[in-house]
Amino acid sequence: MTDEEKIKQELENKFTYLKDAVIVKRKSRVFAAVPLEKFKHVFDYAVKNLGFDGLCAITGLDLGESLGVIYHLNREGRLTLNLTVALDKEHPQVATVTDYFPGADIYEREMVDLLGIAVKGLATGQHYPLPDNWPKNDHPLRKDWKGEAKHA
Amino acid sequence: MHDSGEVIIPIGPQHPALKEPECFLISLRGEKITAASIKLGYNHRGIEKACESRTYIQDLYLIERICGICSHSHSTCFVQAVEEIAGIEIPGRAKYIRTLIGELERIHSHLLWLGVAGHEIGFDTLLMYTWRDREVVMDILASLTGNRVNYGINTVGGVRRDIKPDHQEKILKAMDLLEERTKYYIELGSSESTLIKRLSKVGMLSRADAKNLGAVGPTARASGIERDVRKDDPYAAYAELDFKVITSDKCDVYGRTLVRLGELMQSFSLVRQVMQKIPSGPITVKTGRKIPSGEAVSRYEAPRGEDFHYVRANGTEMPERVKVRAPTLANIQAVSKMLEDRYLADLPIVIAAIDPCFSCTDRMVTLHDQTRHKKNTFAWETIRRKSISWYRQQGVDFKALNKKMAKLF
Amino acid sequence: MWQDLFNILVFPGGLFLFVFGLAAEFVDRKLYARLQNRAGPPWFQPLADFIKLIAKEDLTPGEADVAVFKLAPILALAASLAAFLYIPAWGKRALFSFNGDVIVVLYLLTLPTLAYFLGGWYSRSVYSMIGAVRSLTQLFAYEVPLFLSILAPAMLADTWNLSEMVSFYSRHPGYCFYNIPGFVVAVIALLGKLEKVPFDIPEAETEIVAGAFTEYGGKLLALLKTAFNIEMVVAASLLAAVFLPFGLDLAPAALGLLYLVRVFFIIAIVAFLRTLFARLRLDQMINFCWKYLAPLALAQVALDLVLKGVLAR
Amino acid sequence: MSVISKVINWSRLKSPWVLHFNTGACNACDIEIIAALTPRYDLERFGVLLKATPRHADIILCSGPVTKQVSSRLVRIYEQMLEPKFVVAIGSCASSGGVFGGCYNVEGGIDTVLPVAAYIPGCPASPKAIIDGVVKLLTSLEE
Repeated sequence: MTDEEKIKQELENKFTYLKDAVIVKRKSRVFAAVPLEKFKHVFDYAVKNLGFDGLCAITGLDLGESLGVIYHLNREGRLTLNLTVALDKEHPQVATVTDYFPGADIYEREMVDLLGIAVKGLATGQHYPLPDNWPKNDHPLRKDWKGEAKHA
Repeated sequence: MHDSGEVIIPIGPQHPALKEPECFLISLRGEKITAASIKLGYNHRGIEKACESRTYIQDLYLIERICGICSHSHSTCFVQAVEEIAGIEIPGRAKYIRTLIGELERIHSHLLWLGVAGHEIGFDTLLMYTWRDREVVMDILASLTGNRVNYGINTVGGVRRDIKPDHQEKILKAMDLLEERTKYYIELGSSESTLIKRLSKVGMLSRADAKNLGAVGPTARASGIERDVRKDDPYAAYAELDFKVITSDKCDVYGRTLVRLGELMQSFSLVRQVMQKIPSGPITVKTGRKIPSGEAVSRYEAPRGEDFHYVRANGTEMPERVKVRAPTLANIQAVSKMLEDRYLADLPIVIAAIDPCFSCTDRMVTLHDQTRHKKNTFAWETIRRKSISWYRQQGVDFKALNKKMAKLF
Repeated sequence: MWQDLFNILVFPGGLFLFVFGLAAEFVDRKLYARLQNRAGPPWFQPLADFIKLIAKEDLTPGEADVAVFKLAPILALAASLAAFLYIPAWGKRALFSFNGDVIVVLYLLTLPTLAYFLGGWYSRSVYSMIGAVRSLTQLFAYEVPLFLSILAPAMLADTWNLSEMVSFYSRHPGYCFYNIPGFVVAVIALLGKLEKVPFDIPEAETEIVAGAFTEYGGKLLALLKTAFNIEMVVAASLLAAVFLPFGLDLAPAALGLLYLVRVFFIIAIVAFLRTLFARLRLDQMINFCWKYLAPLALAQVALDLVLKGVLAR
Repeated sequence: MSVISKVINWSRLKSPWVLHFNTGACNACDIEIIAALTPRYDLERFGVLLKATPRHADIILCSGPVTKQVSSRLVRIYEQMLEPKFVVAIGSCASSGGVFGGCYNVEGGIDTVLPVAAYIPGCPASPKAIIDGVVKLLTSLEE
């Protein structure tokens, strides 16, 4: 059995609700959709028990009806595990992962600025990447954002 | 400048690349750095948003221009993700050509870095000579792709230009020349005591910190982390090529220099292997304009470290989401760690050592004197100059070396 | 009357010095570029720069003190020009001379630096003010060694008159060799006076843009540049007269040529030195001047005093 | 044309001092400008000097599309230059906004903010093109 399948199996054994939610796309690419309320458990397990010791990036998504966040983890630089979380569009909020990876700070700030996803536990700090005087509740990466007119 | 009390110096924000403009807020007590924080986000152009309203082919050219120095890295990384979603297997020859351009780009970028690093520590002759050598690679890239910097060689399904037989000899000759030069630089780096003094124990980043802060590329490898996407998650033709991942356990700027010099040697060997093993055949496969829905993650070892792209397609001609994580963004967070307890004189070389995109010659420094509540602005060069003279005071000087090198050429 | 006017405005005053200054700038820049393995500028470059600057718009920064800002370059230019009249550039006699003119020349050569300080300070720009303070601080470091190194030969010659000094040394060319330490000190101090690498701290382009000159542009910058070039030529002439008074009994034409050779020799030394070194920091520069240059100049004074005693016996 | 204006024109042609300003470029044009200063191209032989202060410069070389944050600073720098002054847009982005045209944080080419005297195309403009462009601008001043 390959490493990818092992991870799929371990995740599915540990978390029954992940049955059929873990997909091995190709060699060293595993995707998993995780319910928001269970995310912390899965993330913790992946980092502490499955040996995922690196965070490539965090991607924020606008999926139309909902928002999404993908955490791209990797193991020893090789295998990538992508945990997708769907968020409610009205009050999108996730918990910070900076206690696992201090480097996640910048990716989370980017999500806050560009998509308006609140990150619980993220230390107050500077904006990134938008300027400080950027209007509040104005998030360019939202699909319904019509900023061109507003800023022209 | 002001020896009494704490002084905060913001460095930046004139930094042009998409993800990589930076402003370091440096708190100083005398010459010592007490704290450093980073402010990013200047010159944010909104490329990710723009990608969503352009077709895949248009995006390719836009993405190539995220960074002018590692343009091939970004475009290859993006196109790989698109091809993965579409389920396209590109021809072997195209893979080799992508590898070739990627390695040539690494050579040009590392030589450029070496010159810039020399400039930061007052070793200007190194700048002049490495940039002169760099022109050799630029010539090859220009004859292969038609452009010196943004090559535009990638397309969805392969590459746009083939290598002609007469390129072969030219490339091999240039590799021999550059290898000889690089050997000289390596000898210089391992024997010249002033260079070692100036770089050793500066900008320390322990293995654990490098891991925690998510450092990538030469910065991580110089902290003893053996990670290289080319080896770990092979793309293009790297699985069929033989090369070593260069690491160093020095954890300092000197280690990062050695790693880059070692990588130059590996790149020469890789280019030679590519020229030997390149299969014949077509260079593209035909693809439709529409890409089926799906998502893919693509990684690429750019000269500065791991480049990461996430692409989500929705079945139309345009992507739904493109996420770019440039290597400098991953590395820049380690800089404040590296600057802890260092002298102001070390600042330029520490920042340069992660190799942020270095075109900004007019990056400004604002000096905020808290005692007088007045803002003073200095060029980035002030810090550099200060650093050089500080080290000269400590007995580290490149004058003799500059002269020695001038004689050699 | 007309003769004096001609002397002051055309030869050997204004126009001649202006052209000579441009030539000196060219030699300096070309040598610098060639030593850096570059082609360097064409011969007319300084002239083209000058005309272009003269033809540019005149602009005074809003915050600047207009009177001082505009007067400073003129003061610098006038002081350098005046100093030249007392220097026996060729031959043994200067155009004007009186007992004590050595001191006057040295002070006239200090005036441009003061003018740069005033101009920079009253520009009211950060770079300019830092540059101005730096140039004044630097003045205190190099001025003493420079004065001492020039006054020592005067002591040996037992006169405060430059022309008499030159006559004395051309009668006793051997004595010049006793003054070699003084010559070395004077050349190094000259680098400070002319604000050249390694002592270009006040106008360190990469640090504080252009120091005291940052806010100057157009005509005023042209004047400043000219004052600078003339200061370079005049100071080099002074050094040539005091330390290299050889072959002064030749025919007038040969004398003129010899003068040019001597001045360009000193300018070439300056150009070489500035290729070899990198910029020092201000405190290092002051340390260097007081720790090494000033004692060396004092030693020269002592040497000359002893020599004078020996000779008098 | 009188002799004096001819002489002045000549001097302007022979002594272009430039200021480099990055308005949000991708680095490519900037490394090419620096490459133009290194021994292979050596711009000083044309009398071109890279100046650090806008007061001394005759020509401002702008690279990159003008981002929203940078445009006010660009105008300020331009205003500090003395007449006659010229703006040269280096590269496609500086000429028209290039591939970044329409991005939400980008104003467009340099000409949306300043009057541009010469456009040097290319992505990036090669050192040779930069030298050629500056020389062409100067020759056009003769008329």
